[in-house]
Amino acid sequence: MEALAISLIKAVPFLGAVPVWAVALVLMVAVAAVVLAFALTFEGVGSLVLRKVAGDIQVRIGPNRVGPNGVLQFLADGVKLILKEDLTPASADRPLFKMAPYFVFVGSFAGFVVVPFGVGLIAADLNIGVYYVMAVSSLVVIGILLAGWSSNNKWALLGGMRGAAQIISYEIPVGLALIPAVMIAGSLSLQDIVRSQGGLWGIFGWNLFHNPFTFFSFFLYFTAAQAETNQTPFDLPEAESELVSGYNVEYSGIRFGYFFLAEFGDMFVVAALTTALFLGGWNIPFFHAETLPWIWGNLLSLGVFLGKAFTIVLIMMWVRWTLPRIRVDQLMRLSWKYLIPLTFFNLLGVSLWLLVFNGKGIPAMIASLFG
Amino acid sequence: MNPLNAQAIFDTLKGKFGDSVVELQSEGCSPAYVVVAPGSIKEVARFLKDAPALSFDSLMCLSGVDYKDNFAVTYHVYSMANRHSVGLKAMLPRENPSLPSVDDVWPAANFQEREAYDLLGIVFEGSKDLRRILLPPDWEGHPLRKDYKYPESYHGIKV
Amino acid sequence: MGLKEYLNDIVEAVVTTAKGMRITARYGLDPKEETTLQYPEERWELPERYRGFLHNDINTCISCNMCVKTCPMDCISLEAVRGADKKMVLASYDINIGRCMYCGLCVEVCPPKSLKHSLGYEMASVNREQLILRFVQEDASEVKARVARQVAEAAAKAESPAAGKPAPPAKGETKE
Amino acid sequence: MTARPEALPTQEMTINMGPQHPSTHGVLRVILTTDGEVVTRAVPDVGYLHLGLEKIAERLNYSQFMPFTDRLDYLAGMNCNCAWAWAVEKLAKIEAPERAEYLRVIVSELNRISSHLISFGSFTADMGAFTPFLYGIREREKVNDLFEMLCGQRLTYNYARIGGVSGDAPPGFLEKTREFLDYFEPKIDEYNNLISYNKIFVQRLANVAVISAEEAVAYGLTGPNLRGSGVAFDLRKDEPYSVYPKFDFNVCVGSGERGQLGDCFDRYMVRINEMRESVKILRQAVDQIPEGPVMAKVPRVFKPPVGEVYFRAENPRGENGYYLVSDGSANPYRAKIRAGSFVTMNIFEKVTRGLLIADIVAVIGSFDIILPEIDR
Repeated sequence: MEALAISLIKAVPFLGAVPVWAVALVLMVAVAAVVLAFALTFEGVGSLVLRKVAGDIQVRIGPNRVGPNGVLQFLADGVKLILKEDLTPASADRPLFKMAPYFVFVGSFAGFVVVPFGVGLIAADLNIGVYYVMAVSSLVVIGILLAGWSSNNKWALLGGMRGAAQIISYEIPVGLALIPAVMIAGSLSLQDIVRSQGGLWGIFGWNLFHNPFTFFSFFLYFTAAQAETNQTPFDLPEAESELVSGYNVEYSGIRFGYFFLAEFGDMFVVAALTTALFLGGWNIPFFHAETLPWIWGNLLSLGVFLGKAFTIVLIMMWVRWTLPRIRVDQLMRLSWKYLIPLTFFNLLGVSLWLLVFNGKGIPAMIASLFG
Repeated sequence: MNPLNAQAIFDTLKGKFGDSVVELQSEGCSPAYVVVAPGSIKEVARFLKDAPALSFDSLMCLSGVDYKDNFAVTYHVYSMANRHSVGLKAMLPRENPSLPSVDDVWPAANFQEREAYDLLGIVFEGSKDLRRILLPPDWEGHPLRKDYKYPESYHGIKV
Repeated sequence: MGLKEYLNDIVEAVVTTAKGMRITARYGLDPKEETTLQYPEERWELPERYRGFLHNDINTCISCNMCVKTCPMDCISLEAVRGADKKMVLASYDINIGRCMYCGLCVEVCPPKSLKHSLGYEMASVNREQLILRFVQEDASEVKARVARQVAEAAAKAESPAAGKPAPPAKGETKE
Repeated sequence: MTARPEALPTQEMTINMGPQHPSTHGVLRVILTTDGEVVTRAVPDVGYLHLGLEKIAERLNYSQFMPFTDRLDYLAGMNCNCAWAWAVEKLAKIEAPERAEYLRVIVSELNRISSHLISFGSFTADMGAFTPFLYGIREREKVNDLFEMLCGQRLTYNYARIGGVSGDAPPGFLEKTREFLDYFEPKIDEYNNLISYNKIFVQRLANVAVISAEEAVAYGLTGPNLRGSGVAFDLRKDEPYSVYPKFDFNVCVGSGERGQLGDCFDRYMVRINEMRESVKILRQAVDQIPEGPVMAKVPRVFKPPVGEVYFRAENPRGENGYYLVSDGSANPYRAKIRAGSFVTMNIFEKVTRGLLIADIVAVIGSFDIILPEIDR
């Protein structure tokens, strides 16, 4: 950001007197605003799409009354959430109760910062990008736990406890399933990881096809990430048919809205990470996005990235409307007995592969066979 | 599988329990029922369940009836093994109707006994858990009695 | 748990999930499978026997009280007075459709088949008064007074030797 | 399921599940005592929907009570209607014409299908998969359309009459029934593929709340819940009434295919398989139905002789018995209703000990209880 600020000061003459940090700060706020706008839009549209997908799958229509074909439904929902009374239960722990939704929302939103939307479209290309995402998404645990505890409601408490146990358990397989991509790229920066998948017409360079182990890694990550973000087969903290609504049962109005937005935010972050780490990120097939003019390169790569990410989101919705919910002991078993051993096995496999074949993937080997 | 008719069941019971088994009523009744002295209902029930020729292992229905002069508890029992059924009836006095509970013979009796207690005020002695079941615990009276007076209000709410 | 079982579990989970997802995808992608009826715009066709609101044709009603007696919910109230020609004249015929459970027993027992289920089913209202269907438009006391007058007139006529034949039958008070 | 070290003393927690809870199928209240998520005691508290039907029956005559039987089990109103009619006919020794009996069997079996569909749907919804619920509802709507055609209502049918049924099948009804059967039969396989054998679903249900055959009989379980424990007892076969002996069908019993015999999965599968058997019965009934009247001669003021009768019919939720005491007047002197769900709740406390909260939901769903039948 500092570098950008300096170049901006150099390019625009009348900024000469302004200190660098001020320009950088303004830029940061601007970028954050853009990302927030994107996140909120996605969360709104996502909720609409979710309901439409649900309608299609469940042989009904879905929302279709607000605006043409129901496309403005999310605005109506948003307005409703904002206008509704924000209740606090009399016996709740008020400060914690009020604070909890922000933790959840911030935890989900902060993940957007390192999402590589395009060649140059990234709010902050951190050199520890992958671990940054994992770290901030853990903030959600605190929010869920606080919400469950402070509501002073037994269902909420159970939901909060389930949420904490679940998210902490699934951090491990999520982290381990991500490492293969990091190892192949040799970097934790998401931009580097995406760039490393650029070769071979932009499709076969994907980590997904790099070797059999990364292929499985993709599915393991997808499953574990579903669980980490409380999506349906693993939505135990909410579990509306068991815990009524789980940790957010006492929330209403905009505070409930934060939980709601965070859920969709998490969904996108997971989809974006999947795309960036396994599906080639913003790499345009048959082109090198970096060689195109700045504006075209960015637009095209943004389109490609969003297309892939939204496909993943759709698949998540599809899974959500198909599968029943897993039980709490089975959830733990799935994590500790299935996902963690399998991700370790995969990690071992990928490391050996990289060692033995000198970092080359199968497509690259085939390509080198044909010259 | 060896189904017995009501007369045979009555004869068996009469032979075993003598005067405790009063009579067999089959006129207009289906299934025919055996009138049993209320005090010995539990022994009769135990015998009905355990005797291999009878083996009435399933209690279909337990109902209390208010016959104006007295109460009755009717047990309709069925044998899954022998595929025969019979009714048992214990006539109780109108004042303080009570008889032994059969819920350790047929666990199925528990809820139905509670229901009879709740709606008719018949006390089942030795029941595992005799509480009101359908009505609130503080409800007054037993609505299925023929002389039941409908209350005006319940906790200040007009009924 | 053996390794075979372990792997079997994983395979089974994946296969059954895929099977289920294929079915949901088919329904999701096939627009013909939608079954929702957009209610106020679209309605389903009601069968002939549909039991909607009750309607009494008071021109043919003979005030026999059968419907009142047979109604398990006591939702019909009927008031009738004997007219000048010895026939019953309806003074009021009200059906409280807030209590009615549309069982159709009253329709079955109606001797002249004047009471029928209509096809109507939409009558949301904000107070319970509006849920009482009144079939005799006149006020009950007015009807009674009028019938009493007619009866008195007929009696007067019958007494006077000039009038040899009975009074014309009192017309049903009908303006449905 | 959970071994807890005794060295860690923890406080038990009392949770009120219901009367407003999404998965208690109405207003059932279960007072849970839990140790974390493990239920140490679950006491059902019923009666929130007490209708006083038995008291109502005493002040109405036999035919007036017919519409109230719809409310007894609102998902299987036809079955309750017919059972009441059969019970009163047994008391008064009336025989309904054969065509009426066939129609009663047809509507009973159709209603059994639609009731099992709701059971299937709400059960899967309780397990967290909402989609199958709507598929079930979709098929149920088609059954409701048939009923609407036949008797004019979609939920509270009031179709059976003492001595027959209220109306003959309208033209096209039998054809539409056949069409529905052709449409519906493949759907059962679809349900199985979609959810029944789904790994997660099976895992949720297998070995949960196992009821042995002896326990099931002793606790008076009936219907699919009894058969789920492996007891092949079906009133339609073992105490045949109406024209059921003329039809060829199997009694579905649990097989313990995914766990112990008598677990939630067995009870669920019995219902799924029973829909197939109902289709089988329906096909035969629709083909064999004779011509003729649909009402026997019953005097308008109907007074059965003095007597006492216990009649039970196989309803979707188990045995629906009516114990009728007649004193010769037009009103029943006493009408005791024995409902499957009510007796089933008796075993609830016993089987739920040591389960997880999520399993409580599964048990309630697998018992397929309905509250007006419990509370009456």
